[in-house]
Amino acid sequence: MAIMTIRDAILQTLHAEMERDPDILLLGEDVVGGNGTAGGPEAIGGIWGTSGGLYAKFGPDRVIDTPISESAIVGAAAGAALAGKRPVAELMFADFVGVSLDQIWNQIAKFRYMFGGKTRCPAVIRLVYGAGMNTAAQHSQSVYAMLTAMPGLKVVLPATPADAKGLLTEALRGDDPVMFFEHKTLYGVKGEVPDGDHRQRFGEARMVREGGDATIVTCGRMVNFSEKAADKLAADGIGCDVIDLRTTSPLDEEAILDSVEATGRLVVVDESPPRCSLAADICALVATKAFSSLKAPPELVTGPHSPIPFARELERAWVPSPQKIEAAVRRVLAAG
Amino acid sequence: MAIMTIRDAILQTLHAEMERDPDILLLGEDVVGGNGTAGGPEAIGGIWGTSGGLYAKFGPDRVIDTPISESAIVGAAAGAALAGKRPVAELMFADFVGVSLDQIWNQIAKFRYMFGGKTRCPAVIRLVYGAGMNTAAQHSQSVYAMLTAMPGLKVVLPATPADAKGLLTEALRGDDPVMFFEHKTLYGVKGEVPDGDHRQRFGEARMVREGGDATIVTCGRMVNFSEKAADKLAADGIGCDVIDLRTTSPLDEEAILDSVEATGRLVVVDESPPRCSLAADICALVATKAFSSLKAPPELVTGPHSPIPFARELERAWVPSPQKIEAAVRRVLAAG
Amino acid sequence: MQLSREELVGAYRRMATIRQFEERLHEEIKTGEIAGFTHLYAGQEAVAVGICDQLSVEDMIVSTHRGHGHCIAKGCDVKAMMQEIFGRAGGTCKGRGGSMHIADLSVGMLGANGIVGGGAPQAVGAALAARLDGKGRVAIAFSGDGACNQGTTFEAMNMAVVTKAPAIFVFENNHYSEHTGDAYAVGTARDIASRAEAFGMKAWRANGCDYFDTYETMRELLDHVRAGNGPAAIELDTERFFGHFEGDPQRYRGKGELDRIREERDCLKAFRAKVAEAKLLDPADLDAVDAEVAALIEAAVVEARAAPAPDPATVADDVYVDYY
Amino acid sequence: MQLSREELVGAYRRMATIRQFEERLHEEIKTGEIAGFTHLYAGQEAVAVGICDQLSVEDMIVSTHRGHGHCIAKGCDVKAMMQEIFGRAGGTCKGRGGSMHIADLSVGMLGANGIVGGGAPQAVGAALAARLDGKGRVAIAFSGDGACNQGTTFEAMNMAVVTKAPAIFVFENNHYSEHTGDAYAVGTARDIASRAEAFGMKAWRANGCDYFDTYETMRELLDHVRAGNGPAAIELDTERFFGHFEGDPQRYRGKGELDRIREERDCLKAFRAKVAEAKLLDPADLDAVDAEVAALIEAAVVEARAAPAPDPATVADDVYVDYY
Ligand SMILES: Cc1ncc(C[n+]2csc(CCOP(=O)(O)OP(=O)(O)O)c2C)c(N)n1
Ligand SMILES: Cc1ncc(C[n+]2csc(CCOP(=O)(O)OP(=O)(O)O)c2C)c(N)n1
Ligand SMILES: [Mg+2]
Ligand SMILES: [Mg+2]
Repeated sequence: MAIMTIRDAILQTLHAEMERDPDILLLGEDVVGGNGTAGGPEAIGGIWGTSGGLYAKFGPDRVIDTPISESAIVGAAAGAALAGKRPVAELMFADFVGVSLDQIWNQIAKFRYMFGGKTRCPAVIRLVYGAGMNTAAQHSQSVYAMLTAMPGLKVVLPATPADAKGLLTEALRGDDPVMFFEHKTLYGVKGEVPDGDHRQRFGEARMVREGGDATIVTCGRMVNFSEKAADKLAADGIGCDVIDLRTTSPLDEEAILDSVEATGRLVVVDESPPRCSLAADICALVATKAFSSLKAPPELVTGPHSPIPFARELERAWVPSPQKIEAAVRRVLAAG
Repeated sequence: MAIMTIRDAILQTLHAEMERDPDILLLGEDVVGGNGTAGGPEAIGGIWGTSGGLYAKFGPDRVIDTPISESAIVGAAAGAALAGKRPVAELMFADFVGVSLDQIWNQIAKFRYMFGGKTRCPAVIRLVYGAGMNTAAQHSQSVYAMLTAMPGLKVVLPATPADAKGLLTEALRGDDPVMFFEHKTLYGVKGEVPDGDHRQRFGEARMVREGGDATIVTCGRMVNFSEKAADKLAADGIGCDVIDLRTTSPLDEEAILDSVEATGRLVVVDESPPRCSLAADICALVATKAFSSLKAPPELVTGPHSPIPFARELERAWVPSPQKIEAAVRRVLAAG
Repeated sequence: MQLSREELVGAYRRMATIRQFEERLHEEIKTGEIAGFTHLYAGQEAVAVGICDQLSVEDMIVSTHRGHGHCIAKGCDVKAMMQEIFGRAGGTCKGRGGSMHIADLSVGMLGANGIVGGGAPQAVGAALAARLDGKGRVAIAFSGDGACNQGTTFEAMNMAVVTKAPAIFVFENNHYSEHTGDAYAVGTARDIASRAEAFGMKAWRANGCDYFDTYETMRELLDHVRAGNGPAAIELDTERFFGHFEGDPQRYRGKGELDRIREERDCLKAFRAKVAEAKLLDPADLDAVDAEVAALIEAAVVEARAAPAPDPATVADDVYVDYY
Repeated sequence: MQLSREELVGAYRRMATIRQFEERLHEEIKTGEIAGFTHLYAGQEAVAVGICDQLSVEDMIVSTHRGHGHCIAKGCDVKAMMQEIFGRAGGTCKGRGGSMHIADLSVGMLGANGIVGGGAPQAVGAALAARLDGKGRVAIAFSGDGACNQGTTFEAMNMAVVTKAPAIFVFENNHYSEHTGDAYAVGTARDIASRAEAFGMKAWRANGCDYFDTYETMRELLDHVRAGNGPAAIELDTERFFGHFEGDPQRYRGKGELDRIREERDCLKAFRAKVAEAKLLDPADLDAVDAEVAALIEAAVVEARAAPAPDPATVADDVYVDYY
């Protein structure tokens, strides 16, 4: 076990897997950096620091700087995957799904089905997402609900360094397309990471803590916020089950339903506007499949139905906070 | 009152509104047709027959054939709207949101908010959507949930000729961007259309029928399927409230909650895969806001978590059917 | 011309197969048995065959909504294709894809595509994959004169140049995107090829209604790309014999246009004339090929019509390799 | 050169305002008070000002992530901009947008844009809108050498040519897209302008570090577009004096590059030298302008720092004009 950041867990996993599997190639803007400049290509390692040293080690055929052309980046990943490789494409911001959605949604996600189950498209798209850095409306979004809705994709959101390694390794060894979400505020989060081979199976939620009084279902940055809320509540003798989904597609329905069957109280925390969200999805799952266990109306803690604002005070008001989560838990406990 | 098809209701509304308001312009692929050919521009009226005669009447500056460049089509609508016009842009298939999402999601939807509430972007995007014509995975999708999730957009889905006129008129006179969904199998549906000025306010659902035993919430083509199911059930003495949402953003929460409060039974019918869907959204609304009225777990009737297949037998199995709706209603009545 | 007798007969057979496949579909669609959109390739056979005849099975192509010709030229099974278009369980894609989504990776056919411009970036990725293997394989994107205006196509050309990928952009200019002429929709000082040149790749032009011109020009191009010079483009002047989709009234055509192009721009007629003139093949040999092909197509239709539909219970299969 | 004394002083004032605005932000950002991403425009002032000086308030521009210069040149209020960048309620966008999303429709500034390539299609639409009014207005899209590779930019150029829209594509080639050089990322036989030419529009080239060259070249271009000849493009060779965003270590720069461009390619220095040489303005006049501008910027920062933050309770306002 080594202690490292999520950033380093991702970088080291890329190093290890690219060494192991010569079919892996990496594509993205500035994943090398310095190409075509006096400074020269020098593996600045992407603006997020998750590709340092790869170019030096694996060379220009496997680590490829691209122009600002996200459709072509994702489309190239699609084609490389059909051609038998394992491309990893980086979207510098998940918001750039806007300029590349077709290749994700109508191409990568649908190939296998449209082609009668006879093809594989193991492309891994890395998407840097989330609010918290005041990057405003076009650089802060949590795009996972949109992609979770799309049959054919797997959607993965590590919240710890160990899961970053385990889930990325799993993505790179699996045979389906994976949308790998990296929260920009979590890169610096440190934690223990298992040495050697470490795969985290998809569709297996992480029970962050067990409390028994209420169930908090969440993912990404909101796991930590939910823990903070749970700490506060614990001080008052209220115990929460906190479930980190790890992957939203496939979804660990069992973990959610089991917990709600025990607690009868559901709070879903989702860094996203409310409509047709993951929060709504989880709520609907519980309402349809664990209805009789519910002792109170579920609470959804999301952002408002608005774009994400720039100013610190506004962004803070937009993002679900530990305080709001805590209040929601108290409401589900007070009701019913 | 004249009897006409949805196709004609849309076409006539475009004629009437373009006559009334010189700021309206229309953009799209083949909305004129024949440009640059020996046959010459001749207002073939788009492949859906919803723009015939507009070019002849309003000329090339207001009725504009475009290259196959959906990002530029929607982006041009965005720019024209900021510049004070009322552009109507046609996406020949709603699936082409894939190649134009950024302009819808990160531009049109966000301008007003990002710019501090000081701008208007009254662009109307017409999207031809839905399964039922065996157009397979890339030409059959119901994209409304994705767009309903996006703050800043209004999402409109007429299911009758009267609503096609009323909602399109409202879209063209309002000041916000509107995603106007036209179901490809509904163009030929006939019905009465009010003469003269007819505006249908957004956020006002249509109570298609009242029955009192169970609530069916739906929209688009599924309204008709739900009515068929309700007819069958009525024969057995089971009365359904059938609610046609008309607009999913804004959403008529009151109509839904009122009905469920009376019936205690909810079935949502949604021509879409299940995850993070409109069905889940409506279910979550009811579970959080009318929990105590619910007498049974809600039922969601959607397509499966798969792309839409081509072959007749498969497409029919994919799309929610009157039979499945009927069965779902019987289940919510049997439960709880 | 260095083609052997056998190669010539093969080329003719492939072109005739496409032609008869499409002519027959044109008839079958009228019966109402075939669902969805069908875009026929007839008229453009010399392009698909003139190009694919020089590819190995390891070379890859990505196709368009008008993909039947590319599929047949690259070696997809004609009977399975027919079943697919009929929506049968035994189709190339088990009836899930239909006319617009035929793929067979085992012959290097990476997929038809219902999204105009969807394929071009994929060819760049396939080309980058090919380069990694170092076996000199190439990847080809077929695009129409309409698709050449989609942003993805431009991005792909630029990215191919930047990454020096062995990608080839084939622009089949049949002069129409749906009901709009290339004279309107393609903004350019000269032609589509010149736009590719402006991206910094070498581009060729050929008569896409002439197998031999297409073949020869493409040979030069392939030599250039296989030699490691990065991507290249070719624009082919060609004709589509039917409507955009089946059912299209084609009001955009000039008076007598269809008759004229069938008379003057038929690649099969031209092929026959050339090989006869050069005394390379006997017309009777080609008649025999026509007959063979007719039998194949007839059998394909008969089998497709009789073949079982997909089982509705399988509707949600084949989405993932595994989903847990 | 037919510019009046007053015009010259105005041009210098606008360029100096941009420069001092950016130099000051560079300092303020170090204090940690300014949140988010800030991309500074310093070095490129001659482009924004040389172009916008010839536009009326009715002409429209769409800008980029590096938009401060375009905003100031087009007439946005400097103090409101400063408040916006500081995230204050009194900012141009009430603190909702920040550096990357400043817009002021009242002066024809249709918006900065965080999406690279997002603006180009919008300029085409604005140009089509302008044409409808028949007043000879134009719409301009500013794009970088990085943005010129985004599919939207290509689509926009093609659509502008096809629709003959009075749209102008301004390519500010500062030779970097983030940390990558144009020599790598822009695939082209010649330059960015030549790609625009291949789309069938006339394109110009100018020295974007020289106000006068930019101005004169743009005048020709504007005459061409206002005369109804459809769209046009211009590529400007320019320099960015700071990093891509504040905080960028700029390891891609050559040794001494920053010193050299500040010495040899500073548009303000060049402007001063030219007007002095031609005896059009006195250095003292320009010093006075510098002092005025310094006072303005100081006041803007002082006010912004003291200004109230937005009320968190308003977070979900301003999404719709009305929502029912
Ligand atoms: C992104 C996208 N836009 C529009 C369409 C609708 N469409 C299908 S084919 C076609 C015309 C294509 O023209 P071209 O590329 O010249 O190919 P051709 O049909 O001539 O073979 C259009 C507009 C589509 N399928 N995808
Ligand atoms: C669609 C999209 N892709 C990537 C980015 C990240 N990004 C922001 S600025 C930039 C470089 C832009 O380069 P250029 O167009 O030359 O403008 P400059 O920064 O030089 O002014 C990149 C890659 C983005 N904002 N939007
Ligand atoms: Mg064509
Ligand atoms: Mg640049």
